[in-house]
Amino acid sequence: MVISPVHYIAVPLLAAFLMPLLAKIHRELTRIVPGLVILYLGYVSVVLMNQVMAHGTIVEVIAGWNAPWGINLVYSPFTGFLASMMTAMAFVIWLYSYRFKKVDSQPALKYFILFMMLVTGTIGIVLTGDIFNFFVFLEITAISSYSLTAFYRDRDGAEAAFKYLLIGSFASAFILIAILLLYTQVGTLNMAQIAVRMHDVPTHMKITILILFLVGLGIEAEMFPLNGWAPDAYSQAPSPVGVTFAALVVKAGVYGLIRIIFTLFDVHGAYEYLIVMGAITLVMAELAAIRQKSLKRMLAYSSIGQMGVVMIAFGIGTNEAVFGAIFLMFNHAVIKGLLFMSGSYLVYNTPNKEIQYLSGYGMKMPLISLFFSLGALAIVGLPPFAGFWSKLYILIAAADNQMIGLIALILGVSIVEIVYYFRVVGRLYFGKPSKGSIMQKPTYGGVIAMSLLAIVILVVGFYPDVITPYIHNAADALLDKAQYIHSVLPNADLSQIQNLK
Amino acid sequence: MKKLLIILLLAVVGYFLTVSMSNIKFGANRMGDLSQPKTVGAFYLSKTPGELSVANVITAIVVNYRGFDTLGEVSVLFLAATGLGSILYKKKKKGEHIPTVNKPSSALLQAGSKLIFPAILVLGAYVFIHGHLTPGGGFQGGAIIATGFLLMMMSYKDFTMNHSVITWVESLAGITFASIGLIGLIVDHSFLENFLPIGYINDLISGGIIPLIYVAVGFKVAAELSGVLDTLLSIKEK
Amino acid sequence: MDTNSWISILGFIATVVLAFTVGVSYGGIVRKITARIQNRVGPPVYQNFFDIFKLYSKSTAVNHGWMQHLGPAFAITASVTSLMFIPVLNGQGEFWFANLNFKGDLIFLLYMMVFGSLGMALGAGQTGNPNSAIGVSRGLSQMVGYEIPWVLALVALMLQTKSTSITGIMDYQIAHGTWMMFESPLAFIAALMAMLGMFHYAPFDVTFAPAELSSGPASEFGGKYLAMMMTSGSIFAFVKLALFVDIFMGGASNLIMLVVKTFLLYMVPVLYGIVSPRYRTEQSIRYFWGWPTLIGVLGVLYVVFVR
Amino acid sequence: MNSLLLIILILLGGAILAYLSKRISPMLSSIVSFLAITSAALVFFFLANDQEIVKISLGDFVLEWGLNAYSWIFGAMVMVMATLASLFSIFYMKGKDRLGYFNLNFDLSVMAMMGILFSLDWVSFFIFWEIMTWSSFLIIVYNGISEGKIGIKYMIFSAIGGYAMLLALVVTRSQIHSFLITDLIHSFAGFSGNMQALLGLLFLTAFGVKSAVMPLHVWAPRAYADSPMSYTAIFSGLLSKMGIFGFGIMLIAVFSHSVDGTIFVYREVLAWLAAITSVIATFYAVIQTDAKRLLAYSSIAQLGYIVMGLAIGTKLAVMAALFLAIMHAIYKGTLFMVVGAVERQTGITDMTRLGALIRKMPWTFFAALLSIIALAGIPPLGGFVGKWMLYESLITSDHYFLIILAFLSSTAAFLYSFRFLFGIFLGQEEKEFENVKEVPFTMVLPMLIGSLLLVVFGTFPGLLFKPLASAMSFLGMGDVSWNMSMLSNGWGDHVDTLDVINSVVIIFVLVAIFLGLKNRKRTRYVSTKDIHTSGEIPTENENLTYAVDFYKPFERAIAPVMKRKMDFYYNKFGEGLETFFDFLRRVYTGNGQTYAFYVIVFLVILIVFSQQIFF
Amino acid sequence: MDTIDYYQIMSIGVYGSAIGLILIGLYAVLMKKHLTKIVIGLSIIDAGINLLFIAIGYISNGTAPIYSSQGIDLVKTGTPMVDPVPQALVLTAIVIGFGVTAVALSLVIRLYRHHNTARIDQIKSLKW
Repeated sequence: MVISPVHYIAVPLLAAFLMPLLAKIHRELTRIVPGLVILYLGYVSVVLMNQVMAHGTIVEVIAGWNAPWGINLVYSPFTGFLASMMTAMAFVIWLYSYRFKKVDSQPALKYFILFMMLVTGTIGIVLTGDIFNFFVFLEITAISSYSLTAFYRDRDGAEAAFKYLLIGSFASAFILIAILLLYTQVGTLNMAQIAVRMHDVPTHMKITILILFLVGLGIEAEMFPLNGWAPDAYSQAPSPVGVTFAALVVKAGVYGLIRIIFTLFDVHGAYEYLIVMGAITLVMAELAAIRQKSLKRMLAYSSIGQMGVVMIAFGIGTNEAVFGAIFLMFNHAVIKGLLFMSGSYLVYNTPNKEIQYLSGYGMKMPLISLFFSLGALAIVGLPPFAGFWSKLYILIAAADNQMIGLIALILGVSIVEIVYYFRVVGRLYFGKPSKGSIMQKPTYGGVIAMSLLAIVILVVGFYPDVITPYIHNAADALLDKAQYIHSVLPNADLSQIQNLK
Repeated sequence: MKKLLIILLLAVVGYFLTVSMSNIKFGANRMGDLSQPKTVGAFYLSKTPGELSVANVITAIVVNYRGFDTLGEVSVLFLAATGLGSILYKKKKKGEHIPTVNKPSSALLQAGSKLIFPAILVLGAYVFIHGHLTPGGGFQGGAIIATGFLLMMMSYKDFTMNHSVITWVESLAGITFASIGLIGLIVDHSFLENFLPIGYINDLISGGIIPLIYVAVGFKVAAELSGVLDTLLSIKEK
Repeated sequence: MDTNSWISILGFIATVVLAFTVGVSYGGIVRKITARIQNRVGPPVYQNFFDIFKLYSKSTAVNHGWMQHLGPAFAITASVTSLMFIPVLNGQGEFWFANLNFKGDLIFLLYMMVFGSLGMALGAGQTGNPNSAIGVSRGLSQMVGYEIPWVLALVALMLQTKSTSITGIMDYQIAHGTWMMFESPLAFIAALMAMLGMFHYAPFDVTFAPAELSSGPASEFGGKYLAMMMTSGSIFAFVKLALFVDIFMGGASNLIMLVVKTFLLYMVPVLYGIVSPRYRTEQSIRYFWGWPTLIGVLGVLYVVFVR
Repeated sequence: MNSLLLIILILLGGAILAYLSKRISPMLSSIVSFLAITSAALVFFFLANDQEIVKISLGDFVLEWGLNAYSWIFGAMVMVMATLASLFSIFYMKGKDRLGYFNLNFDLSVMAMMGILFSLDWVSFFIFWEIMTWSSFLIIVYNGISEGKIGIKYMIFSAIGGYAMLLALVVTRSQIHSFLITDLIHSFAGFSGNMQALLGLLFLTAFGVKSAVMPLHVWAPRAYADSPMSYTAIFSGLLSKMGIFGFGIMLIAVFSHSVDGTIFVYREVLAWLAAITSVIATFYAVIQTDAKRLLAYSSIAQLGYIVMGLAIGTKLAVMAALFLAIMHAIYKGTLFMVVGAVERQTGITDMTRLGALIRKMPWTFFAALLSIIALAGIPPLGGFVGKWMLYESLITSDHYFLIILAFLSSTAAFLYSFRFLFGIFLGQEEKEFENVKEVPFTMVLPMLIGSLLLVVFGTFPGLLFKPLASAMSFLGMGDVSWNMSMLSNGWGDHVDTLDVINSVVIIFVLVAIFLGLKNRKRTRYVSTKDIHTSGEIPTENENLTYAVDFYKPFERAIAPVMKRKMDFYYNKFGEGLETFFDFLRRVYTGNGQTYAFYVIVFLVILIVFSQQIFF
Repeated sequence: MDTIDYYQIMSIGVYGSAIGLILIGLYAVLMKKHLTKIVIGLSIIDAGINLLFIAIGYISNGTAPIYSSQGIDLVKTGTPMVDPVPQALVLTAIVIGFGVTAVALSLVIRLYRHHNTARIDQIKSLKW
């Protein structure tokens, strides 16, 4: 069988349908099979990334109907990079969630099905080249996220899930209306075709559709003020799911947002809109984070804030900025993953997951604390860890565009970030743990997962060149609209395509 | 006050939607010329009879042109069922049965249900088997079958769905769908691509893999909807 | 060693003897004058010499450790070293009292003088006598007070003469045929007011305050240690006076002039002290940071903008 | 192999090895750390030369490292003092928890400092700068004093500084498309006035934080005081010098190419800020009762002089500043080691409780005495040379009021200098310290070496003038004349340190001989209770210690200046901000419906303003 | 010209009711406090959107896009077929709406179990 991008979707789906039957053979299979599937996807990623780096974008046609008639998957350096990153993170999260908490086999089965589908959904969002298919994958992601958020069946989990569902439904409604209007205007659902025909759409319709997309996808990308659900969902979902949200789901949302703005539409002001909303998101999230008592909630706000930076960087829109933004997406996935993973173990047994009970955990849980500290150092962008490089690239790009005020804003907010992260780190390393605090021994899978992430942080920090070529290609691929359209529709007329940046 | 504000906001939204829709003439033909299709709609209408031999264009779209969507759609259902199960999961004691309805329904209803149940099942099966020929299809058929089960659940206090059977059905149906897609990938290098002879239009056996997939979808939808209903109905009131 | 070296060493010894003699005599004169004003007979003028020689001849029975020995030694070292760097008489030809004076730099001298106080303070500290500690605390605090107008005055001089060395300032006065106390009178007044503090006479005598602190830092010293402290005190007094004369009053061309000028100058704090009560430490600090500092600042501004 | 790379790798490897070897034995960890720093020092002194260039290509950046006359002098300082401090650390840290953690960060700090000095481009400069920041943060929280607040404060201010630098360097890059420091130096004069003003302000802020200049100093006292003393020896002595190093580059090399008005104003303002810093910090040092805090404030004050010198920027001033910087590293390092030794032996550093340790720890006292003499700037030790040059440079460059502030601060410095020696080593014996002993040899040795260096450099300042002069000409100050033991200012005035030391030593020896001759008879060595008390015999329990409120009168005199600490305003500001943040985050009401409401409101806003936003 | 008026009226009717449904749904979500009502509101929004979808695919005098006999020639018959794509999309949208509603209802049940109330303004233990 030829390795092709459709494996990302088909194989996990097949496995998901199979798993209820496998569970009847042996209970452990429900835990192992997703790992194997994701491992296989990792293999697919390696093969495909090599192909893409060598020969350029792969367009996978579904059901034999060439674009624009059928659905296609576009595996460009950009989408491929994101998909590979998500696969890798999914594997790490699988390792981490393997026997994370002792649950019955039946919920475990459901957990792993939902988790695998969540991964599939996010990868599908990234890979698909069809706007309605995009919506379908968004819903797959959304429904599995809702279910996973409430997975512990506790009070707050259900509340968080309901909020998520409420706002998420708004998002799908808006996106659906947008797709509807778009279809009436261009008569197609293929993104490349839409991009080609966008020129002929009257401006006011363009703006109307864009607004609906921006609101809908803004919800998924956790843009302020549409992100009320996010901190709740992050903090109440089971820890591995929280990691998944930070590492995969929100990335998919941001991907959607920038795909719409960069490729589909040629409306002026969208980039500036991204910058402004990114800045507002950043500020609001970080300011909310500094006063949090609960560690996971703090991490959630921090995650939102980082997405704000990503949006700003995409909004700047130059090659360096986009490079920095993609780099930051990668770093954020890895680092926030590590932070959520280690943080969850730190607050495993503390009341309300509050930070104030963490005094002295550095001695009792040295490894986990080390991981958390490493993550904290990296996420605030301190060298020589991974986060530093992306920050540097973004700032350089902003400076090249004379956006000094913006840089000052990002850095000023970074100080806030430093405050609340180092509060925790400082607390970990002094004092004595209060009596009766029970340390949770991490699972082997968890330790391996965190070690992997820590190694990535260090390696990328010390030698960013392991990852930068891929990101460079990704940035080029994202910015080159004509190339995208050409690879999907080789015969398309590219003369009317406007590249705003 | 808040009410007024919200009504005002909604008025703006409504105005916005109305203005947008006013640009889209109702009943206008936006598909263009069918012989040289520029839009997907025109393309599907013009190509379906010849290339797929499927009478129902919508079925052709749902199962073949945009079969990938449908696969996702099936997954959504599957996920909803799974998610529902995980959210409402309760460890059952062995042999415990939670009755769907507290009071037994009347004899008339019970008898009527029993009488009509097979007919509903047959109708459902008909709808999804003929999905490529007539209006309807896997989803509709599956939904019809699920209503049959709903009827039975409401009529009989101790009517139980066999969870094992549901699991098997939905899994096998899902696997069938995905496998057919993968076979297409292997045989014709394209996921979900038709690899069977397409036959003649309006024959029962025509359209290649389309009927097969729709049957699988039908089973799957039926099983999942029934499963969902069963889960929702078997919640014990506090 | 050639002849010149021997002469320098002789000159050096002569300077020390001169400074010692003048310093101690002034001490005696002050005691006499004080007594007269207070309507007492008072000790003879040479009483202080007797005291010092007597003390030198005494032996010590107890000690509190080596810092106590080093303290007075530091003090004497500092005072004699400072003396080395002061031009006692102006004009380079007078090799008897020339020593190292052409290298005498004002800032260096300021620090060298502190060295003595610090040594004494450390010596006093080791004895563990609380009175000594209190005295040192007061003395150092007060020093912070009077250094400010004093340095302001010096800065004014330095700016005017474009030199930081004493010889430089003296040369300026000789070249212009004037005294600095007339050239920049404000600086002179500030320096004079600061000098009141430097001599630790009333009203700025909280450091030693015999009735209160059993003479403060010196309370645990006896015998030769006390003698050494007195010696160094006397030499320091001479050093301060000579310095003052050098930079403000055109120096002295011969010993007589030197004695006259220094004596007149010395009378200022003495007479002021005799009629004054004692200030508390913070009062004296505030005093020095008040008018004297203001005058000093004006003096500097005068030099910068008027001259 | 390239020796610069080797030094960094040795230190990095040492850090990791020290962390790992803790599992075998905590002592071994410290020894590994010491050996790593020592071997790095050996490599530095015997292999490193300014011909070597390291180029590392990372991402799209090329990191360039090299050594020059200016960085060599700082590097030598870092290596020597770090070696001494790590030697001291072996026994000082013996028996403490988490030595691996401590030594890891210790070595990382040293590595970061060397990295900063080697950096030829701003990216590596910034990388090492931040490594230095967080490794020192991790050590500040190591002792766990005061609930981490001080760590946070340190981190906030470091972040302000670090990010100011980051902002400055990306702006620089956008102007000249290069990260090389030399490129900035050459093109700075060509920038527009606003750009010069912006960059100048940012860079000065960045370095001002580390060198604790006035409004940015509040982190320093507690951070210095709360770290383990063996680390504070390099924290206060060396880490702060990295700020000075940066100031040197900025004020001397970069700004000298610009004669713009703003830059001149910056220089003057900085000089004044530094002067005020040194005065206020000295006052605070005077009223401290804890020896560590006293030294911490004193460090801030001393850094004030150094920054002042650099800001004045004449040849003499720069020479003075750099000389003082080196001296400060040595004597403050030694003094912190002294406090560490005292802390290790007695467990406390409170000067109101300690006393008379001269009787138990004479060598420590000796080191402390020499360092204090140098600190106070009293001739003939090294501190005097620096101070003299500083004052001369101030007066010859017409900064006549700055000199007053400098004098005030250095006169007041005598107060705390005495207090330090008196409070710990002199005064009344305390019962609880009866059994205190001198520290082990490996702790005495570094302190003695430090004090020895002070004597040497006080006598032959030319030993330092030579490399300093070449460093200054490297920075573009042209030829700087120097003499082995002759200090001179622009007006032609001299001080011959050799003369000074000769006369002091000769006179001192004469006096000592006289004392010895006079003192042939053995005197009785008595306790500190055996004193003159006007005839009354003090009982065992009678308190003869004068230690509490030692400088109360002085405190009363300076009370108006000390009314509010800078801290107070920062805390108020911080509280205000947090309240504001608290208010802001109430938009997250917790009600799902409200969130839905926000979505609709946002949609409506976009609709209403759609024509303005998009086109 | 009669036909045109007919379609205009139809357009007002169909579009208007679809938009009306969306607005009613939004109103329910924003104003109603009961969780179930909010879920119903979401369903109504979905219904409105689905209706809108069907409406845009309609072509005047169009028939269902199902070929009744073999080999039909589209051009010859003259009766256009309506656009099949929106109908296919609606099918998907309905199913997705069903899935969301099912999960939402299960969450409502959970919330009611835990909080003993189904009023949304009383369920806010997670905030700020």
